[in-house]
Order: sequence, then structure tokens, then C-alpha cells
Amino acid sequence: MRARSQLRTTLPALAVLSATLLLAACGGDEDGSAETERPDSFAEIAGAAQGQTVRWWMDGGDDRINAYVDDVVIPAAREAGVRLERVPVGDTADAVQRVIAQRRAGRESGGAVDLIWLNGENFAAGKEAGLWLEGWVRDLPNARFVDFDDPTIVNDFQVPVDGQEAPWSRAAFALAHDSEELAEPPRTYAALLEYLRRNPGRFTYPAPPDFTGSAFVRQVVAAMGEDRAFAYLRELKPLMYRDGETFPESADELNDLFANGQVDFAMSYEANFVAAEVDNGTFPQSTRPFVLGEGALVNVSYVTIPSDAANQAGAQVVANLLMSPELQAQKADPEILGIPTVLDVERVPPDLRGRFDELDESPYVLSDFGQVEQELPASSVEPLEQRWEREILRGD
Amino acid sequence: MTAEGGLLCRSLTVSPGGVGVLRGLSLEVAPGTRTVLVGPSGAGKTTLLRAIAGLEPLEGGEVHLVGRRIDGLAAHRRRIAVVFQEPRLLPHLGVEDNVALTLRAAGVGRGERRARARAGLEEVGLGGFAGRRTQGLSGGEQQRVALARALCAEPDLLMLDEPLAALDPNRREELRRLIARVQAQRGLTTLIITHDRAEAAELGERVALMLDGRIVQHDEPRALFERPVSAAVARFFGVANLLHGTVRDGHLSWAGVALPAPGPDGPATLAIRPDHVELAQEGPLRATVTEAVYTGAHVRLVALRGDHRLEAHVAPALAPPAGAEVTLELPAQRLWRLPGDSDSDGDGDGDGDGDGDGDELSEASGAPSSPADPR
Amino acid sequence: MSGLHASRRWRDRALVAPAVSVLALLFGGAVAGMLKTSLVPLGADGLSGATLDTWRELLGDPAFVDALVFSLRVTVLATAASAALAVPVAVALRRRGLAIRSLAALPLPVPHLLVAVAAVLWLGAGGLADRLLGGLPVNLVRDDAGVGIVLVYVFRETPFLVLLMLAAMGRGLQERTEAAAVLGASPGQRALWVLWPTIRGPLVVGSIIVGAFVLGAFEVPLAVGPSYPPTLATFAFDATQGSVLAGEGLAAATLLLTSTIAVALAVAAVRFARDAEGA
Amino acid sequence: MVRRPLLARAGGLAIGLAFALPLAILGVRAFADTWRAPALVPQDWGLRGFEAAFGGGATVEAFGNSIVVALGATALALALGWPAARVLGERRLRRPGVVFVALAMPLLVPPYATGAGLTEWFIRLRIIDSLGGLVLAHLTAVLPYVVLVLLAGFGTKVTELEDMGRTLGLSPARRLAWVTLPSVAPTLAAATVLGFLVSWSQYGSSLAVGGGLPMAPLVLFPFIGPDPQTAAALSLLYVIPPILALLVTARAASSPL
Repeated sequence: MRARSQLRTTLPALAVLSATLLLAACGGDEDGSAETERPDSFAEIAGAAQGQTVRWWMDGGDDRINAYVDDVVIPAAREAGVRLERVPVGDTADAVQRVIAQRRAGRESGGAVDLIWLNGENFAAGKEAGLWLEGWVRDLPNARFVDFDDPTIVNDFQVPVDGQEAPWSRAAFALAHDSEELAEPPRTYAALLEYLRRNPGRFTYPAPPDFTGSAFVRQVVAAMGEDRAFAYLRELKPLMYRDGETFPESADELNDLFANGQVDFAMSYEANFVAAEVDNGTFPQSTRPFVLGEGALVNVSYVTIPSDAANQAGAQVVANLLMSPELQAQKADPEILGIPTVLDVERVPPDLRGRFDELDESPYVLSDFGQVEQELPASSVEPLEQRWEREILRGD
Repeated sequence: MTAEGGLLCRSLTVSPGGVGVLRGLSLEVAPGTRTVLVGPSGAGKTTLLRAIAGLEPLEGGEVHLVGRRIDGLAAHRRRIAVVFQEPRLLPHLGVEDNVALTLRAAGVGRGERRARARAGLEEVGLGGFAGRRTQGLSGGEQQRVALARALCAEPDLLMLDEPLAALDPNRREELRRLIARVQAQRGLTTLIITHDRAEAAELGERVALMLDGRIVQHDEPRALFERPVSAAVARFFGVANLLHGTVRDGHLSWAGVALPAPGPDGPATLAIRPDHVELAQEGPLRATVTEAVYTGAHVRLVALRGDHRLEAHVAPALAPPAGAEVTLELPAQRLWRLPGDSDSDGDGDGDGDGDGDGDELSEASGAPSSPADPR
Repeated sequence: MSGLHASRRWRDRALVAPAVSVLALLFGGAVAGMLKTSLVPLGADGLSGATLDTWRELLGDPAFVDALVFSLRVTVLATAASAALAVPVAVALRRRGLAIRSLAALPLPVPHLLVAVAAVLWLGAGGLADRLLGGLPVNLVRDDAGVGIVLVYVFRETPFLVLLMLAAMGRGLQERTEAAAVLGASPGQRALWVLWPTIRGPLVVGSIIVGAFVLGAFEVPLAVGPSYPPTLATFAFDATQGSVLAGEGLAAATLLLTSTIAVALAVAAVRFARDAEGA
Repeated sequence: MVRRPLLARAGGLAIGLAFALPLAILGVRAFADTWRAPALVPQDWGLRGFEAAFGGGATVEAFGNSIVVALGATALALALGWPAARVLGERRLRRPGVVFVALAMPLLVPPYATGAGLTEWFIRLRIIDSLGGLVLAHLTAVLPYVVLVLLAGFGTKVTELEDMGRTLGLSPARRLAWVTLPSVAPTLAAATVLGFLVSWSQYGSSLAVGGGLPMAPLVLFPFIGPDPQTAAALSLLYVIPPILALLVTARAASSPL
């Protein structure tokens, strides 16, 4: 009885409290400063950037990318007069969340996120909500090395980039096999199915909406169309790891299953993932990447600057650096990262072009991903993931 | 203001937790003397002690100690030491450090602290206990440590709240003697609380009986036992026989027998303790024994004469069995006529004051000129 | 007359006020913000008007219902199992020294996600247990019933409950147990009359905290839970996986509902404990 | 007769190990450069995990920040929570239920639920992106634990001892130092350790209001899925401050002030 009477007195009190706070929260912020004056030239921007501290929010779980940023990008930024700090996050959503909260609170300046390494869906939604700084990419000096007629660069998940994000990395969807265990992997969808009929349970992919799992589904859809793709995935399901009742939650989990010999294939949207996983000891050195089907889904990763970022000039300086031939060449080096460049090497001055040509061949990085499969529109990704959950996971 | 060097409480009003417990209570303890505050549980004794000590705020009234008014002072500035019912020793300190606590607070140096603590322990019969931890001590030993600690504070007033309640009878006896001896040696003004009337009689130079937040009689112990001011007092002190009747010409007629009763005519109550009722060879007061219970020291007889009831304590050798016809005698010098008159029902709070308000009540406690006073 | 008493009551309230108001301000504001997020989407033209669309979508989603049922089941199982294990462990560790207690408390500072990692290293397919035994008889990681989730929570939360109970058992229990023994209470009666009343409070409070945590945390189910059904928290987590803006309302609504359930369960638990006390 | 305590001691040790040993696998993993099935022991030992852990240099700063914030939040929680815990522990409120629910809210609402709301609210309050803001954000999580643990230490036992101190002439400051603090030392120590621990493990709120300031869990978490070795290496370092806090306070609790 007492508990009930307490509840009776507590709940209205809480309701009043939360209503008050809600009202307070809804009250707009008056002091959002107006649009800052846009400097005319990059020289001006570089001048304004002097002494700024740029916080770059990015996934922090890959020690090779961390090392690239710490050892290559940060010193380069320092030379340009900008202090760059890497903010490691476990999930891009965490960085986007910070930007959204700023907007919801009615602040238009002073944001703590100066630069984000962003995925396509968040870019598209944020662009619609006006979260990103506009029209700055083409003005960067190093933009001249980029081919903005390339549809994979000018569109992010088929959403026009419109100068709101700068290309940084190129991604391509690849699988991996252990060449010692399996000399010749199945390279077509039919061959994969056939392989699994003979070796049931030796394949799986992460469950969407995991980034990699979702990409695998899109890869199949890109290859054979949505309905046929789903028919194929349904056919695949009972032949998969643990009868397709359970999926790994992430690419990392799939990597571990592969490394521990539970399945015969790993996969990733990162073109260099085999190199990375061999380097950190997860994959055996006999692991080799391969492309499933006629070609690979490709994509470009971008960095963007929130329109409320506190250090926009510095962030532009860093974004410009990221597109510089020197840094791109180091990133493309399999010894360092092995991520294909976003630059059009033909446009790079001859004295620097050599850096790209001299790159070592690596058995862990594919030089040819076959025909380029375009990404789907960002808006169709979520419906696709929901269909997958409905038809494949729950098997309705 | 008689007690220049002692404790004087005037018109104290205290309401712990919003409940009025004390309303206009007054009490005096002469310097260097021992007063026992006795009363049933719930009478407000502890509340009074806490109010004097400064643990319970006053809503009204004054407290004076050694001539200075202390009710406005914080508890730790009142120069009062209290021994509680539970020893309340600090578990993280040893015996010696517990005793020396107040010395440490007073800034006494380590060496002197140690010496005085040891002397204090010696005084309470715990010489050699200085190095012990408090955990292994018996209840009596712990209480002695608490007493030594209070003594070390050299207070102007020592108060003990039921200090013996948690002890077994033998230990109680020892500690009672110890308290009396130490108090007398030091000449400490002392207020002791107990609910045990025998203990009150033994410990108190003066005894104050507290009933329902009021001090109803404050006197030497014997007076409370033998010359109670009211039926309630009589009942608390074990006066089982209250004989109601009407006095005419110096006699009260009770159960057909005329008993000597000095004073004016009118309704009155005579009191006599069971141990003062005697067996006689012959006389007018014949009765039938309905109960005879052996209690060790005596046999408790309940005798009926018609529907009038008498209780008597007699020596076991002389005790008649139940059912026997006996003759009882009520010695005239043992019969005590209760002051006042209308107290015939005597349900505890009836002390003769029809409109017993706080101010008038103090009359019974603070005023030694009450009719019961022998002086 | 009661002025003194009333002023004391105000003083007591004033002493509680700083803690309560700091929480009401800082935490209440955060919760209110979540409520607003679930009602007012951030769209192309900034914040539009309030709408219940998100809540309708949530309550109409069959996956949400599955998640609710699954979450409640896992929460009840994990909490009950932790509590049931914690009591004998606490009794056994009662007289043990700091070293052994610290060993048992080791999981406490280890984040849940890391405990889950250790669980996968041991129990996952191709994990250490698999290697030692040459094959696992059952799947404990990503099993459909959520046994893996329960196991990880039991491992992580039992020490927490044990620590709370050990604190309550400190001084006094020994004496009271001996007193009861001297009065002729059997070991069973001593456990029921002395031990149980001592630990019931911390056990109930601790279990409420554990239950609320299990109900609302996503790390462990994400690491070892089945692919389907999700828990309420992983359901919310998945909603913001692709695009935060598209899913934040749904996630906020899910988590607010989860919080409401947690509060309701806590009140019910307190009530239940109090009734049991009276009996 | 002699064997029973031995048996009990062995049983206690077994229980302790049952909770500690499964975590020891993290200790092995931290030094395992390669550890693939079916190997029972790592194929390659090495320090790659630690190198990766300290790669950026932010790790040291993160640990420093976390310690500062944990100490700050715990101290603040003790200061705010002490009076509240006293009042609640001594049952001085007629309707404690309301206060309890208000104080327990942060324990009942999943930390994940408030992260986003916290960011927006702290931006409005202008206490975002700073160590001070982090202290306040952690305070919301620490304060309920501190109050709940502290209030168990208060009650008639303590007030009786304090009354004794008052009647024996101890000034308020001495009473606090000689009577109250030693009396509640065990719960005070428990509250301090728990407060430190809760603050130390705050991932969500650190991310929500820190604005990218490095904090220990923020450095650790990104590695947990992708790089178990580095995560394990960091976790070995990660548990050191809480264990130190435990030992220091356990000592402080046993030797009175």
C-alpha cells in the first residue's frame, strides 16, 4: 500500500519536473551566431587556420589507420600550422550524434566536431538537415588532382556530394580465403552455392545493419537485382554457418570465425583488410583477397566538416592535406595502409606521380577489383536492410 | 535559586519529533549530591536528560549549572558528562584512548593523558585494562570504561542514563556501589536515571519520580516509599494497599474497621505497604487468605475481607496457607494519609490537580513544602 | 510549539535538496531531451512540430514486441541467477581476507564489453574451450535462448551483489548469529532469521540496479546475443546504425520505454520485498 | 576440527579464482601477437598490443583525464551525497520514497538512454566539452551509488556515538574526525571506491559531453571489436587505477583517520 501511495505522489511530481525541463529544453537558443564570413581564397583559410586545434572524429579501432594519422597526417598538419587531434570513436554514429545535438540545442557555432570520417547514409541525412559546411571542397588546392567527373567521387551513395565532403579513401568490397586451406576459392555466386553444398556451414556474413553485412547484401543485389538477390540469399541460408540461424554481428566477429577456422571466407568493404588483419596477426599469412562475381561494389570514403564546427579553417586545411599526393601515396603504400587513392593519378604532377607507380605489389591487396559496381541510393539502404531482416533473418 | 553550584532546570518544555513530552518541568539537584530520576518507561526521563545535555532543543525553559545558564550552549560546551545505557565506546580505539578522549580534546599532552586515563581506570576498578581493545570486554567492564571516560572529563554534572540496565544482577550491584563511592569521593553533582525503584532507593540521596513528563514527587527515598503524595506515586513504589474511605473525628472507616487518620474530615485515602501489614493474634480486622505465594524473601498474602482486599508480606515461617482465616493488623504509625482528597480512582496521572497545567505541576516537584515533605 | 520541529524538517529537506536538485537538473534535463527527440524530428527545415509518428511506428513493429519479450526474459533470468549465486558466494567469502575478496571483485572494474570479449575467447566457436575439448557440446555464444548473455551478466554482476552483501554483513552479523545459535536456532533458522534480514536490503537494491542495467545495456547482447530477436537496447542501437538522424527518434522512444519498464519493475520489486518483510 | 578452516579457505580461494581466472585470458591475449585455433597457447608472443595502445600518445592523457574526473566526481558526490545519505539513513524524512526515486533514477534509466539527451542538455547549460562538464556528467551516475552506499553507514549507532562525543565536550570538528568518520569509515570507503569505479567506467557520458577529450574508456572501446589484442593490453592497464583505488581505500578504512 505504501509503495503505491508513494508512486502516486511521485509520478505527478516527476511529470511536472520533466514537463518543466522539456519546456526549458524546447526554448530556442537566441545567440546562435550568424553565418561566418566566407574567406575568398584558400590562402586566407590557411591563415585563419594557424594555431587552430582540429578534432577529427574517426573510428579508432584500426591501429594501422591510427598510426597513419598519428605518424603522417598529424606532423603534416603541424607543418601547416594546425594542431590535429584524433578523436577515436567506436562508432561513427557517436560523432554524428554530437553534431545533431548541437543543432537540436540551437547552437550554430563552437561545435566540438571539426572533421568527421563519415558513412554515406549519415552524410545523406545530414545533408538534408543542413548539418554540413557547404561548397568548400572544390576550393581546396589539392582538389585539382581529383576527377570530379568520376561518378563514384561526385556521388556518395548516389547522393550528390555538392562540395560538402572531401574524398579521402577508396573502398572496394572483397572476400578473403586461406590459400593453404583452399587454393582456389569460388569466384562466382553459383560457385559459392555449389561450394557450400559440398561444404555446408563454411560461410557466413555479418547481419545487416552491420556496415559490412549490409554491403554484402548490396553487393549481391548489385550483381543480380533485388528480387533475385533475395532468392539467392534464401537459398544460401540453410547452407551457412550454424544453418544460417545465427549471423556474426560484425566484420570483426566474422574475421575471428575465419581466423579460427570456423568458416572459409572473410569479407570487408575495406580494400586493404587482408593486409591489416595479417599485419595484426589475426589472419594467417597465406590469406588472399578475391572478388566475388563480375566486380566489386566500390565506394569512396569522405571527410566532412559540420557547419557548426569551431575550427572550420583548420579542418579545411587538414582535408586538403588528406588529398595531397604525398599523403595519398603513403596511404596507398601496402607497407603503410594499402588503401587505393582517390586521386586521378593522371592529374598528379609527374614528379609526384612516380610515388604511385613505385608502390610495391602486395599479395594482400588486390590491384584489380573487376568491373565497378555502383552503390545504391542512400535512401534505399534501410528498406533493403529491413527486407533482409524480414525475409532472411526471421524467414517470414 | 537554591542550588547555586548544582543543576537547576526551570519550566522545561521539550517536544522531540513534534510530540510534547515535557511541558514546564522543573528540577533541582543540589551541588555535590546524587539525585535519581525514576519513572516507568516512556515517562520522559531520557528526554529530560537529553535536554539537559543539549542533545534535544528546548522550546521553553532554562537550565542552569553551577550558577551559569547553559541552555543556549552547544552540548559540548556545557561541561556535562553522560554515561548512557549502552557504553558507546568507540570501536576503533582501545580502552585507554577511549578514556582519554576528552583529555585529547582538551589538548592534554600524551604522557599526562595516559597517566590520567590509567588513574581513571584504576578508580573504576579496571587497573591493567589500559592496553586492551574494547571488543573483548564484558558489558560491565565496558560500562566501567564509559564511567572512567566520563570522570576524566571532570564535568560539572555527571548524568547516567540507566547505566545498569543491561547488566546481570551481580554486576549491577558492584557497579551501583562503585558509582555511589566515586560520586561521593569526588563530590560530583550527579543525576541518575532508572526505571527500577529499588535501584533508585539504593542510589539516590534524593529521588525524583517522573510520571508522564511531570515530576510528581522529589524527596528522600524513604519518603517516596512510605509517604507518597498520590496514589500514583504509591502504586509506582509498590504500595499495594490504598484504603479509600471517609475520615470523621480522626478515623477512617474501612471495611467496617476504624483506622486512625489524622487531619480534617472528609473523603481520604490511607496507604500502607504490604511489608508493614502484620499478622496479629486478635483484633477487628479478620480476613480470608486467597493467595499465598512464596517469593524467597517473604510470602505474599492476598487477603479478602468481604470485597475489600489487602496485601501483606510476611515471614515464610509465619505464613498461613491459602484459605486460612487470619487477623491482620495495620500499625497506626505505618498508615499514611495521602495528601489531597479526591484521589480515589488513582489511574496513574491523577495527582490531585484537577486542571494540572505545566506551571502548577511544578509545585509537586520543585516545592519541598508539599504536604508530604517531612521537613 | 511545533516551530522547532517544523524547522528541523525544513533543515532535513534542505540537506537532501542539493543531491536531489543536482540530479533533477542534470539528469532530468537529459531525459527530457530524449523525450523531445522522440517527439520532434530534426528534418530538412530544422525542428518541426511534435508528432507521435515515431511512437506509433515503434509500437507497431513486431520486432519491437519480440525484443520486449526477449529482454524481459533475459533480465529476469540474469538478475535471478546473479542473486541466487551471490548469496552463497557472499556467505563463503564472509571470513576471507582482502586478497580473496579482491580476486572475486576483479570483474567489477572490467567493462561489460570486455567481459563479453573474454567470454567469446573462452566459449566462442574456435575459442579456448572449443580447442581444449575438441568441440563444443552446446553453443553458448549467440544461442537463440540468450543463455550466453545470462552467463556473462551472472559472471559480471555476481561480484557486485556479493560486495554489497559483504558490506552489510560486516560487524554485527557474527554476534547476532551466535546469539541465535545460543538460543537454539538451527543453521537453517539462523540463515532465515539472522542472515537473510541482514542481506535482504542490499540484495534487493543491488538486484534492482542489476536488472535495470541488464534491461537497458546493449554491449553484451551485441557481443554474444542471438541475431534475432534483439534486446530493447540492441533494437535501439540498430536503429541508429545507418543514419543517426533517421533512427534517433525511434531509439529514444525505445529507450524511454525501457526506462519506464525499469522503473516499474524496480517499484514492483521494492513493494514485493516489503510485503515479504511483513509476512 | 583443524581441517575445516583450511577447507573453507580453499573454498574461498576457489571462488575468488573462479571470478578472476576467466579474465586472465585477457592477460594472455594482450601478449599474443598470433593466437589462432587450434593452438592452446599463442603461436607468437609480442608487444604489438601495447605498441598500438600507446601509438597516439593520447592514452596517457586519457588515463590522466579519467583519474582527475573520477576523483572530482567522487569528491563532489561525497560532498553532496553525505548530508542526503545522513537524512535518509537516519530515517528523518516522513516520505523518503520520493527522494529515493529521484536519487535512484539514474540507476534505473539505462546509461545508453541518456547519452544523446545529455549532450544536448549540457550544450544548453554551456558545460560541454570540458573536464568540468565531464565531472558533472559523471556525477549523475556516481551520486546515486554514493548515496545508496553511504546511507547504510548512518543510523542510530552513529548518532549515539556522536551524542556521546557531544556530551563529552568534543567540538563539531573533532566529533567529525574522531567519532563520525571512523564510525562510517567502511561505508565511506566503499562509497568512494564504487564512485571512482562508476566514473572510471563511464563510456556513454564521457563521449556525450567530453567533446573528444580523451578518456580511458574512450581510448579502450574502439579497439574492443576490431583489435582484441590491443583491447586486452589496454584492459590490463585499465583495471590498475580501480584496483589501486580499492587497495588505498581498504587501507584507509581499516586504519582510522
